[in-house]
Amino acid sequence: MLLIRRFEERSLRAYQAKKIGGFLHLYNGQEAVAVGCCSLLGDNDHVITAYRDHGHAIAMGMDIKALMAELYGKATGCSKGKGGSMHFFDPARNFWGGHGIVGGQVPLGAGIAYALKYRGIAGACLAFMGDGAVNQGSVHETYNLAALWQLPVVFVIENNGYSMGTSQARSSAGELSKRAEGYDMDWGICGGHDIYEVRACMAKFVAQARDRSKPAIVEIDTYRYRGHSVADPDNTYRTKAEVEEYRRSKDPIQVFRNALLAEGVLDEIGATAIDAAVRAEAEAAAEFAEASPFPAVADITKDVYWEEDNPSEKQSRGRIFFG
Amino acid sequence: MLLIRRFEERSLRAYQAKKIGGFLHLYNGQEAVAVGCCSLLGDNDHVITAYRDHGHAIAMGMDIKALMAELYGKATGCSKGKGGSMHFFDPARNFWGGHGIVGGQVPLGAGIAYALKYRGIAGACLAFMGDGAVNQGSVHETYNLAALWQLPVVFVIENNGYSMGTSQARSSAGELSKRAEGYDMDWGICGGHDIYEVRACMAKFVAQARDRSKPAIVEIDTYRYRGHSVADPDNTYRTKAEVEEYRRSKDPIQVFRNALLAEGVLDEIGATAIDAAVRAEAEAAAEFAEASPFPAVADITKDVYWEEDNPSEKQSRGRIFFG
Amino acid sequence: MPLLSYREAIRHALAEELQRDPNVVVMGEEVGQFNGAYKVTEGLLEKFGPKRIVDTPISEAGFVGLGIGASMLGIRPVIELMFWSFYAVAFDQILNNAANIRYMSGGQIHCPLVIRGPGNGGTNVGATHSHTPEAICASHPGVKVVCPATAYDAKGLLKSAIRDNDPVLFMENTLLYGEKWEVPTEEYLIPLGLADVKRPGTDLTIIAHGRAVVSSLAAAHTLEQDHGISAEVVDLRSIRPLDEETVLASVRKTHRVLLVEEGKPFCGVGAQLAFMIQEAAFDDLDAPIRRINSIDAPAIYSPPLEAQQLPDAGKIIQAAIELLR
Amino acid sequence: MPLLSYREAIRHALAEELQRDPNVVVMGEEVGQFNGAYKVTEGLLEKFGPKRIVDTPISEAGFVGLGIGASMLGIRPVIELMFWSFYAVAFDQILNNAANIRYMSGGQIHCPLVIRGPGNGGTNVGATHSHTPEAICASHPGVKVVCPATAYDAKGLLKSAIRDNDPVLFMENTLLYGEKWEVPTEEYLIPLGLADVKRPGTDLTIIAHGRAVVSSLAAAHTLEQDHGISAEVVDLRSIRPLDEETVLASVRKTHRVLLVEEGKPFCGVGAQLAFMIQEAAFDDLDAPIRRINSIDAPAIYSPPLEAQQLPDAGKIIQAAIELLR
Ligand SMILES: Cc1ncc(C[n+]2csc(CCOP(=O)(O)OP(=O)(O)O)c2C)c(N)n1
Ligand SMILES: Cc1ncc(C[n+]2csc(CCOP(=O)(O)OP(=O)(O)O)c2C)c(N)n1
Ligand SMILES: [Mg+2]
Ligand SMILES: [Mg+2]
Repeated sequence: MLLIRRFEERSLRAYQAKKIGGFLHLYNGQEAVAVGCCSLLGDNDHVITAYRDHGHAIAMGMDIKALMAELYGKATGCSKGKGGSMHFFDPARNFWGGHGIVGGQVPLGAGIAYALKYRGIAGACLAFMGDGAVNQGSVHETYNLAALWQLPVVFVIENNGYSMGTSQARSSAGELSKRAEGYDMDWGICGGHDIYEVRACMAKFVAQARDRSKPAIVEIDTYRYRGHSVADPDNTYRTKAEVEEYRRSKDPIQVFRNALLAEGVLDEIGATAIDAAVRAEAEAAAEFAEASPFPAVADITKDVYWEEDNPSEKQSRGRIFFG
Repeated sequence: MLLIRRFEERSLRAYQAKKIGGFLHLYNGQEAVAVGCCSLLGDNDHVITAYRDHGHAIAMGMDIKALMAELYGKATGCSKGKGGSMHFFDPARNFWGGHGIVGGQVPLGAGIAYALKYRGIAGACLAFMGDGAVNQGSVHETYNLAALWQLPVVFVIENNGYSMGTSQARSSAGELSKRAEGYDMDWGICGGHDIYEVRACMAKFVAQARDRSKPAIVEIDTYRYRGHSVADPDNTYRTKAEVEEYRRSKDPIQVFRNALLAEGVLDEIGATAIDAAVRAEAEAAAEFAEASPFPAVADITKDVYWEEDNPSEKQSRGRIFFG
Repeated sequence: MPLLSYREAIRHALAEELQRDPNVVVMGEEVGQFNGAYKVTEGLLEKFGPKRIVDTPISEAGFVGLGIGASMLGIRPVIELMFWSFYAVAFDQILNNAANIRYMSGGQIHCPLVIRGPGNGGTNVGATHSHTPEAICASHPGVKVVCPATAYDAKGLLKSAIRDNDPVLFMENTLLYGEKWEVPTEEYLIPLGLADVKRPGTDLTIIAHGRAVVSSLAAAHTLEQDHGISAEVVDLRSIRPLDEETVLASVRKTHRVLLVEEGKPFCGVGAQLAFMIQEAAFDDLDAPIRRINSIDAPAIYSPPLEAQQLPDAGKIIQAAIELLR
Repeated sequence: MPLLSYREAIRHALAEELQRDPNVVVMGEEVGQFNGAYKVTEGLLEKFGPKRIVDTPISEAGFVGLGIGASMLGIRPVIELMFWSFYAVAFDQILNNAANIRYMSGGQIHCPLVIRGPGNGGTNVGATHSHTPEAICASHPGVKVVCPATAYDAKGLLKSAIRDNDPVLFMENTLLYGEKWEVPTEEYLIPLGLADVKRPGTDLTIIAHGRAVVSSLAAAHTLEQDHGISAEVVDLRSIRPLDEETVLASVRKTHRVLLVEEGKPFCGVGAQLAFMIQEAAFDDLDAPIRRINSIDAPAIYSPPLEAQQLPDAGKIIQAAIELLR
């Protein structure tokens, strides 16, 4: 969680210094959701999420050097500078992105689960989405498919209360996770600021998916500290006091830190040392990104077609890029 | 109901005689649904439906001459031969089609309701769809919009048990109308073979929509006698016995006829006379269609743009059709 | 060689690839128990069982997206759209996800996926069911687009498409399903992106794809017989990749070009070809390039009128004669 | 004349039409309380209230379809897509329903609807967010497609679009929102389908739309200053209807054509123009028509690379010089 936080703080500075283009959607405040969920996963479990993907990528073990370089648009980035903040990918670590179209990743998550079931692999796929995404048609079509075919997928709604500037009440009728009942699916709901609570709630659904190929919808209540993206001035739809109150009483990192201190697993000195190490790691990532080269113009037309990237196995003929 | 039945029987013969092209989706067996629902509507109420639209069109008072001519692809057809069986329209009678893309008409239905509410008109819109349509994303998006904005729309699911060759159990998880709960919407369910039952069930929801702008989902169980379309050999997904059993015990026209006879409102002689009149009307429609001219080639590019059809009010310049 | 219908040829391609590779899965609306809306998949459920032949609900965005996700893990879905027109509700999944994921992931992912079904007008089913989306789809880098005109081509191209590691959009034609052509019994593949000179000629080049090839061949025959005009008919077979070489070789031979296409004219395949030809062979052209498309309006229902809305041999003959004037 | 940004010009057009016609409703994601993702609609909620300025859930197919339905009853929705790229999830509603209902109903219905928002690349938001759908949309008869290049044009064209009784797809550009142009305070309308010669010239014709006009004008300036080349810049402004007359008049004057377009090349607007020009003005062309498009790959994220993926003044200058060789 701390690594996510520090990574993002560093990336924010880079954005402000105009080292990063496009959008930067920070995950600040939501860290316990990704870390809690992903900490439950084994080698055969998979994750897919939306554009607010830094937390999930790091929780799945991606190297923050490659992530920072991606933000900088460098050739050393995890997506070779082609994806940017919204499109982190690391299939080798079972992390399938990072998707920009709201709801668009959800059918893909069911497809990953479909592949696992087809292959007879005891694994599950977590398909994350925001509270605003639940009103996309593709999400509902996927709910039905997952329930009908009993796919090993857990739909995780990270309910941070807002889709951009729209509160849940202004975008959605009814309760989000309860929509599961319309498809005869299991559902759950829990707080997202306490990683223990996230793990306790999710463990059952992940196990059900993995072991009995039972899909579910889980809503995890959370909060983001920053605006929708760094470009959002965040002054039209919620009060500063609301943000401060969450940060004060429910910050997932503070809550976890305090728990570990109380448990005696961690002491102040240890905590400070971890923080320093993590900050240094984030700084090193920025240095790595800074020092890395941009892609070449010729790279623009690479990674489009598998076949063009594997010329020795190319079967097709004719012209595939046009001018 | 009888007019619908005889109209369709006549159109089937015309189809078999190759007078009609494309698809012909018959409504045989479902007549009490359209007639029951539409009989509740007043001047400010509106209807939109899918491609199985003959019943709704006739229930809304459309002239079957224009309908038959439409099937024949004649210029005198209700859509000037441009729409065909799936695309009957008569906005003057508050009938907004006749739509071929499964689920595609449902947002339009909410839009009609939106317009009524915007204008302060005390009316409702009935948006009909099949049991297979409920799994289209657009339908769910519309459920949420209708509930969120409390639009005066009643979504009517005509559940005839099958979407083409797929039984409800093979296409949908959960109960269809109960999905309303996920959006905090009212819902109802009733049998569709008895027009009294349809009216009794729908009356409340139509009134709620019209008077209090409250949306609802109503599932009406019904059955179609013919294959999905006339082209469907209907031999893979249900038994002949199943069809015959419905026809024998639940035929909506027989049920209504028997009720009227029992009530003494109708006697055998009257019933026979009505049937003869209706058959003659269907036959006259076919003759009208037969005698009508086809559109001209020049008509192909008419009715595309309002502006091209109203040259005296044309504001734009340049070329709008290409070759 | 035995005669096989276009429908059977596609079915054989599916069956052979299902047999060859356990990762191949056929899915779509009514492909299994119902035997396919156009009976292309008839008998496959019986032969391969419900794990390999999967009936879906009416949720094109959902099951296309699901197929994309599964393909990322090595499943090779062959998804039937009952009509290509229904791509409209799955547009985002096809042209954002399938087309872009390889790119956005920096080449880490690929989607070995085929989406197939009929993509044509001419069957009197109205505007919403008669789209011809090859130009639109092919305008997106990341996908391949194939439009076979014969049973022979359909089989060989579909087998290549299924073995291809990129998303291939395979557009068939309901009006051809029942037509028969010679198809060898031995296995064969046709590479994507290889055009086929279906009839050699010297006076003009007719370029077409899909059913327009059939009309063009009929026209070429009459042109020869009745007018002494020798038309070369080039069948593109694949829109992306596009065999520009074969096209240009023909243009350099005949110096006159007629483009025939059942799709709408604005920004159609013919527009792209016209740009390419005039750019690459400006001095070889003895006359402006002409083209025939579907008349530029939504597809009309009325059967005799829809026949007139589409290109046919008569229009092609007339245009060819004018072009040679 | 006062200077107004492209964003403000659009906002003024919306405000004036909201004021003029009580049936005009602005709807879309974040258009109200949030003041618009790109602040185009800033202040409109405060001024016109929530009945006229409507925030929607993230359900593009749903609210576009709803807008179409409402338009059939005379409401005049002006729907914002936060990005035109999101048309992909509403494709069926826009290009099947809005485009076809008039036709399928035999002219009984019309849809006085505007869908607007930014439809451009160049902002480093990746492949899924950088679509330029003008060619694709304009290939569908039944809709009109407009792409303004300046604040002046944006205002005049949007007002016409809102008063138009056909569905108008209005494509703006985020990179222009902050740019300023002279805009009169008095009301004015610009008819759809009227191209604008933004700079007269004699040596070649550059045809462009949207932001490519701005790059073309910059290039034309340098061409004149540094190379003594006089380039005429024709701004199409509207893709459908298309002002072929103005284009052809320019071609007949200069005899050389360079097409510049930020969209992808395959079946792009330039392809259509090339076909049309060679057909109508074959003998007027002294050289092949050339074009510059975005490099044919999904939009890359990396900021310096995306800048190179798109056409810019440098590429235009180079192509113009080559064209005159
Ligand atoms: C189909 C589509 N519509 C709109 C957008 C623009 N958009 C990006 S994020 C967002 C809000 C999503 O909110 P939510 O799902 O709650 O996720 P959060 O940002 O809170 O993590 C919107 C409207 C988009 N990317 N895709
Ligand atoms: C988006 C879309 N997908 C598929 C089809 C093909 N199709 C037409 S009707 C139909 C079955 C619909 O079943 P249901 O909604 O139950 O209506 P019913 O035919 O029973 O009246 C299908 C699959 C279509 N028209 N549109
Ligand atoms: Mg949210
Ligand atoms: Mg049904």
